[in-house]
Amino acid sequence: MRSLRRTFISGICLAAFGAVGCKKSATSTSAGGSTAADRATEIIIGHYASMTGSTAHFGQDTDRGIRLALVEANAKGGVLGKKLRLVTLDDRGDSAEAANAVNRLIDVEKVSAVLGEVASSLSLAGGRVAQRRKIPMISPTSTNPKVTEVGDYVFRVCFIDPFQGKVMATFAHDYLKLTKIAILRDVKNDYSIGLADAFKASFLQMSGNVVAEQAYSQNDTDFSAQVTAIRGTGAQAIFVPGYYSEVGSIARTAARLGLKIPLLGGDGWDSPDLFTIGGDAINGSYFSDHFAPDVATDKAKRFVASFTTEYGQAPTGLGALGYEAAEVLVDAIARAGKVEPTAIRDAIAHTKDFEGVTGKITMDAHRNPLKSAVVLKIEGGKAKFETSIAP
Amino acid sequence: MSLLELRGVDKIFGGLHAVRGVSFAVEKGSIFGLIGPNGAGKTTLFNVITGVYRPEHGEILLAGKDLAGLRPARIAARGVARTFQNIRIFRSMTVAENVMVAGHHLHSASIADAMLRTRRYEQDERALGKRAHELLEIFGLSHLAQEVAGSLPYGSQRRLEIARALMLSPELLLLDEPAAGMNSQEARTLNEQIRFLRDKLGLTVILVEHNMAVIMKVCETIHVVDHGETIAQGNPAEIKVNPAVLAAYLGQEEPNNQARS
Amino acid sequence: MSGPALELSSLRVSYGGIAAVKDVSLSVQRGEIVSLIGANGAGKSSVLKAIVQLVPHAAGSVRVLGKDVRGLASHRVVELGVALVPEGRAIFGNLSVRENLLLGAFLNRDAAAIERNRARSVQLFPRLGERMDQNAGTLSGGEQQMLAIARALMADPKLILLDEPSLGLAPNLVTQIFESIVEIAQSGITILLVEQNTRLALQVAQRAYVLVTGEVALSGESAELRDDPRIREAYLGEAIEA
Amino acid sequence: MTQLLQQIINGLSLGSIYALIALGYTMVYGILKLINFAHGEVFMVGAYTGYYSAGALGISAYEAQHRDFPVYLGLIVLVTAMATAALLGVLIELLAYRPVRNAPRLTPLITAIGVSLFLQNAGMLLFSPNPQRYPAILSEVRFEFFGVIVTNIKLTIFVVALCLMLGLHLFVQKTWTGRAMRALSFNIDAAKLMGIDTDNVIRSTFAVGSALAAAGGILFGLDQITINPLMGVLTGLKAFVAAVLGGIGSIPGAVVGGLLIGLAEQLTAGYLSAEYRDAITFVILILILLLKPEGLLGVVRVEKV
Amino acid sequence: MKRTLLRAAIFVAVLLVIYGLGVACEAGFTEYVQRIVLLAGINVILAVGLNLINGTTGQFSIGHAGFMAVGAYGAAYVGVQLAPVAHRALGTGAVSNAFSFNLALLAGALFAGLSGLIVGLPSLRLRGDYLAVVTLGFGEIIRILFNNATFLGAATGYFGDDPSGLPAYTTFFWVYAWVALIVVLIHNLTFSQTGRSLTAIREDEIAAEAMATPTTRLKVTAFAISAATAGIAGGLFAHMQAGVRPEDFRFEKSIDMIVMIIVGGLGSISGAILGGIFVAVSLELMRDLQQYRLVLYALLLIVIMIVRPQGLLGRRELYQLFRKRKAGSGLESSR
Repeated sequence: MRSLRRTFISGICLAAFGAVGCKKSATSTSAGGSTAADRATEIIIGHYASMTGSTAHFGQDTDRGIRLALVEANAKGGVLGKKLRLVTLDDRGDSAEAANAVNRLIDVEKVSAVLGEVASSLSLAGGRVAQRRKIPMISPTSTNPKVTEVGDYVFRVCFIDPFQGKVMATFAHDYLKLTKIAILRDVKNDYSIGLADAFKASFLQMSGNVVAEQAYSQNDTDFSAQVTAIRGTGAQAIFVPGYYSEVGSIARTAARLGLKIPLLGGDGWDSPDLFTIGGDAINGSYFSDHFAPDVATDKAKRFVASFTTEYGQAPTGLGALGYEAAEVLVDAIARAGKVEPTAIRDAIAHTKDFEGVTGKITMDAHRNPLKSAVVLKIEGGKAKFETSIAP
Repeated sequence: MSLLELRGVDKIFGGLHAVRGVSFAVEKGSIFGLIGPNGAGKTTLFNVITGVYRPEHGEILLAGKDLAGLRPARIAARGVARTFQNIRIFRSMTVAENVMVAGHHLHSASIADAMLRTRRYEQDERALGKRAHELLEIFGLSHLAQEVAGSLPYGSQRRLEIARALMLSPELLLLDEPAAGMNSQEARTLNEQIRFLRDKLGLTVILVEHNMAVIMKVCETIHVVDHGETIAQGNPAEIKVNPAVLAAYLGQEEPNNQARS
Repeated sequence: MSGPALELSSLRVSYGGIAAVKDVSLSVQRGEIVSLIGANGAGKSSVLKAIVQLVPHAAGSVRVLGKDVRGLASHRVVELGVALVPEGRAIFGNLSVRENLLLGAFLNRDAAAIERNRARSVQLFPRLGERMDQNAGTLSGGEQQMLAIARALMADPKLILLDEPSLGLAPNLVTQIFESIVEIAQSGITILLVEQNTRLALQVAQRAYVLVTGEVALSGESAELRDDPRIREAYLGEAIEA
Repeated sequence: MTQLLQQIINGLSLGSIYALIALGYTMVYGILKLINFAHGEVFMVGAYTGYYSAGALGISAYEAQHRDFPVYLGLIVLVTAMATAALLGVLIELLAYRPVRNAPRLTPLITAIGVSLFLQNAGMLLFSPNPQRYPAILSEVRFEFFGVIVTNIKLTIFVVALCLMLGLHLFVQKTWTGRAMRALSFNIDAAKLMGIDTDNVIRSTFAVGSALAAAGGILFGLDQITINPLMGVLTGLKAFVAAVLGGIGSIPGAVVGGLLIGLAEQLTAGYLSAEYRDAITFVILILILLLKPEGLLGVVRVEKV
Repeated sequence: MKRTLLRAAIFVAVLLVIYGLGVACEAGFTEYVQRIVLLAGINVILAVGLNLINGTTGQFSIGHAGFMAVGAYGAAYVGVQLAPVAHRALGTGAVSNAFSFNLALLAGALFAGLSGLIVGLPSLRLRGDYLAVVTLGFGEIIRILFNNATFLGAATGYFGDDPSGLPAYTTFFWVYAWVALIVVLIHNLTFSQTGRSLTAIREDEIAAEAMATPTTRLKVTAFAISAATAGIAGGLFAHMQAGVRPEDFRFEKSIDMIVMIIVGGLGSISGAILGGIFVAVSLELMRDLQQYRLVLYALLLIVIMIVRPQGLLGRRELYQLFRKRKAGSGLESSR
């Protein structure tokens, strides 16, 4: 009898726990299902992201950018006379959860459009759902070409790997006149792999030499083995198409081991953390990005300022692209004239010369943005415009 | 030929010579007592015979065939069943299940048969259940067949352990202190049951026991070990008066003490 | 402080519902050596473990040096001034002999006392003196038993519980150990001795209790028990009489 | 040759950090037979405590002015982190392990995994998931010998790790608590019979192990430049493997195991591929458990039947 | 003959019921809820399979995500290779899809079972927590291998050749047909001579050996079956997700599986079923707690272990809960 009772009590405990979960969600400001009345006065935008897990910082960065864009749009009176509301759901970096989250955004939160994810493989998982359900989705930062191939409802606002890879290969070969380059890629990160592959293909085509290929995994902290191995190869630069979180450490490790060659990278570098972590060691390195802070448009400067006021720190590239994706979406909704997914999709597809924070955006037929890239040089803890490359 | 023969068995743990050069032979159909004071190495000998420990030296022959290097399960399958000093029944399983576990040789159905519940599986299962109930009947446990074994009183657990061992249809049964914790009434019943095993089921029994009433009554031959070494072997009457045995059990006279008559 | 050093009344100890000690009452007066004898499995060790609360008792009471120990943590019972030399010695095989002795003095860290007790150990068991810095795991069985007893003495206990000190030892060593037990008792320490070697146990003890399947079957002066045929019966069963 | 030497030096410094963490695993396992999965997270919390206490002591001002952080302040940071981690270790033991101490052996294992997950995620909430640059508690000075570069940070790691390990050795060999720990790891009941308060000794074990992990955390931060809330996961696992490799329960074993794992990892990353640097640890784990489960310096124990 | 007919009838009836439920599910629920229902089914397969070794046999694996990964990749890869063959032979209809899908699942199960065998053979000599750590290690090694297997898409994952990914074959019908099949098979296995032997190994390996139980062979068999089951779940998962990626099979996934079986009760099949559903639903209910979700989840795990380490049902099955309990039954107290 006693154990039966205990079974019962534990059951109640579990039920109570579940109830707490539900209750919290009901009172949470960001989510909890929306009523028809809400939808009459609101446009609901969904965001799915890794708010927990080993890529939580990427998800949280992006979410801040998106949130800021919507707050600003609401401050200007919203769109079509309605306020915008953001619902963010966590997918803990798991593709099953990403697909769950997108389904939930569509079925429970009744969103009109979806933003997300950072990782291409997760955007693929979520994008397939959005495509099937015919809800437009814009990925802020997934660079793998396959993402938008999922279907006509999936867009992005970032570079694709072949483009950016070619930009940096051209820069290294034609501008810096380098012939021997080492590649250090993050094998846990499809962005890094894709960019490294694209760079390598272009650079080899320009008859450059890739003298060493080393790898690390996201969240690694020790890079001394890789740097030591590169040290003996005579490389003139290292292409490190990773994220700022590791690149700063890599630069410092290289300096510590006496390897005085520049690092080259992509827009994943864009974060104030790069300078705090990399310190002096990162000076003299180059990376490609969407815009240069020192020659930025007013819009970009305003964005940086308001982001810094809002969150107490400067935006990362992920934050900027999150902001940009949200802006492109808001603009499309306004042009669509109605809050209806297919209309919004069409409007996004017709985005032309949209003045975003990272530059002018025009969606091409493959739902990828036509954007120009700039190459920045890091000097004294700042990234400065070096050149612009038309690949 | 003897059913079991040990020749010069040595077992060493670290620095401890637990068994030293023990040899004996157990005739088929006999009840063989293995006694000695606590720590003399009796249980170690059981573990060596059943393959739990591997001896450093010596041979163990079952019906003339060497058991050296075989795993316990293989030795058990060859017809050597045992019970344990500190009862080792499967406590959360029912009494019937405990016994059935040992019935592999009655169960030829494959895992696939079991998963698909084929006719062959069900026949085997029925045969197994029947045999288990016969054994439980012998030990007066059949009314407890569906009880959880761990909830049984101590004496019943001991009997269950023997019933389970018999499920192997062994030729040789090793009983490790079956009477431990039993009162004299229970011990007497145990005596009868051990005799029954030999007389009616034709088993050969080796018995480790501290309860001398049991040992002296049922064993034909008694082998006495102390400090891992053989100190005597003989029939009960001989062992009772053997000075080495008395010294080992009741303690040696202190040399300077003449008090005892 | 008066009254018996140890007093058990209607002690019951069970493991998972099975009673190993059913009903044991006994007392040990200060300065006495009392033996608790009985066949294997009679519950002797369980009685000792219950006294120091290594196993909690299910019913009855245990008073050690006048104090009821129910619910006390073992180390608190030990603090009362009782030491158990467990069956199988339980020396710390990964520590040196010296360190084993030091651990015996865990509750009595006075340097002078430690040195005095260590000297007593060496005097009682000269072989320990030779092996002071040797790893205790490398000692022979007899030496380990000596060490276990010496270790128990390090805390200056008032009551020592000895569990089968003769277990697995060669006869001459057994003799030696029992001599030292008598010597220890002469120094005023109370001793409860669990032993299966009846003859020795009755030789050194003033009184004895005979345990059969968890109950006291017989008790009395050693001298009387020594010639009591029932003792033999408890060990060798009816066989001897038959 | 230069490259090999360089890899070896890097591997040894990483290995000394593993060794410091492995000591905690091995001490707890030796006594409770529990794989304290949360130990890696204690290491992480130690690193963050160092991060925040250095911040509280005004390290940013020193960095801004390119002045060296005073050594005594550095020591305060170390001690604060060690004390905080010790407290955390004791708390974990009290709240999560003590209630299940007498449960079947796998129950505490799962509880430990739960605590580990809890601390990781709580760490993300408290410290933010972003990697943080570790403050320059020690300003970097480089020495070069024939192309092999050694920094004062690496030297400090060796020295601090060595001192702590020697300290631990003395503690375990010479103090009453240390002796009691060794007694407990051999036979917990016999230890009780000596009048040892076993709960207290277990508490001390967690405290000491956790403090060493915190020291490892600070050294790790100095050496590896950044820290993040998940840093304890893999590092912890590797340190555990180091403990198993050396022979769990053996303090010198943990040191030897830590150094070997550090070396193996670094050489794999340098000469095979960094993709397999984590895999090699697990391969070593599997091999050692299959071939010599008691570890390099461990002792075989016979199971009683 | 009568028996066979009866069984066939039950079989068909069950399939019809599942089909009917599937239709009802699709009609009555949103896609979101349907997905949770599918995930719950996949979880049930995982939990029931893992329970066979962790619960019944008492051998602890905490790296089961690795076997799920092998099954997922195996089924995905084989499915992609097989589809054109099936199309040529059987046309492009549902029959052809069902054929290549289920064959792919079986292939995934085979790969997973084989890897279970490879892992199990050497490591099942180890006991308890050591075995647990080794399985963890193997799980991580498997993930790292997939992460570096370029022909399987490395970190991006494997999606077949079509940009929309693997065909979404995983429907209610197939998930629950497999759930029914696996639950029945594992149930039958557990309550058979083999199952008794596995339980005996858990209870007392030395005694089991002494009863002529081929412990190593049985343990390895159970391990392989359990891994194969995880493989089926992996294959279903891959075709629900339309792709597989290595990061989906991290240690956390193995922990999820452990949570499933300990919530319900180690050793209980119905407990595993309840646990599988519980994890699918509770993770979903807590989703918008965002950063707080996993903190709560971890706390839940700790609290369960402390308050009720034997899980909701302990070792009993659901139907035993309502049966009259025998006096002094030792089920609860035994460990």
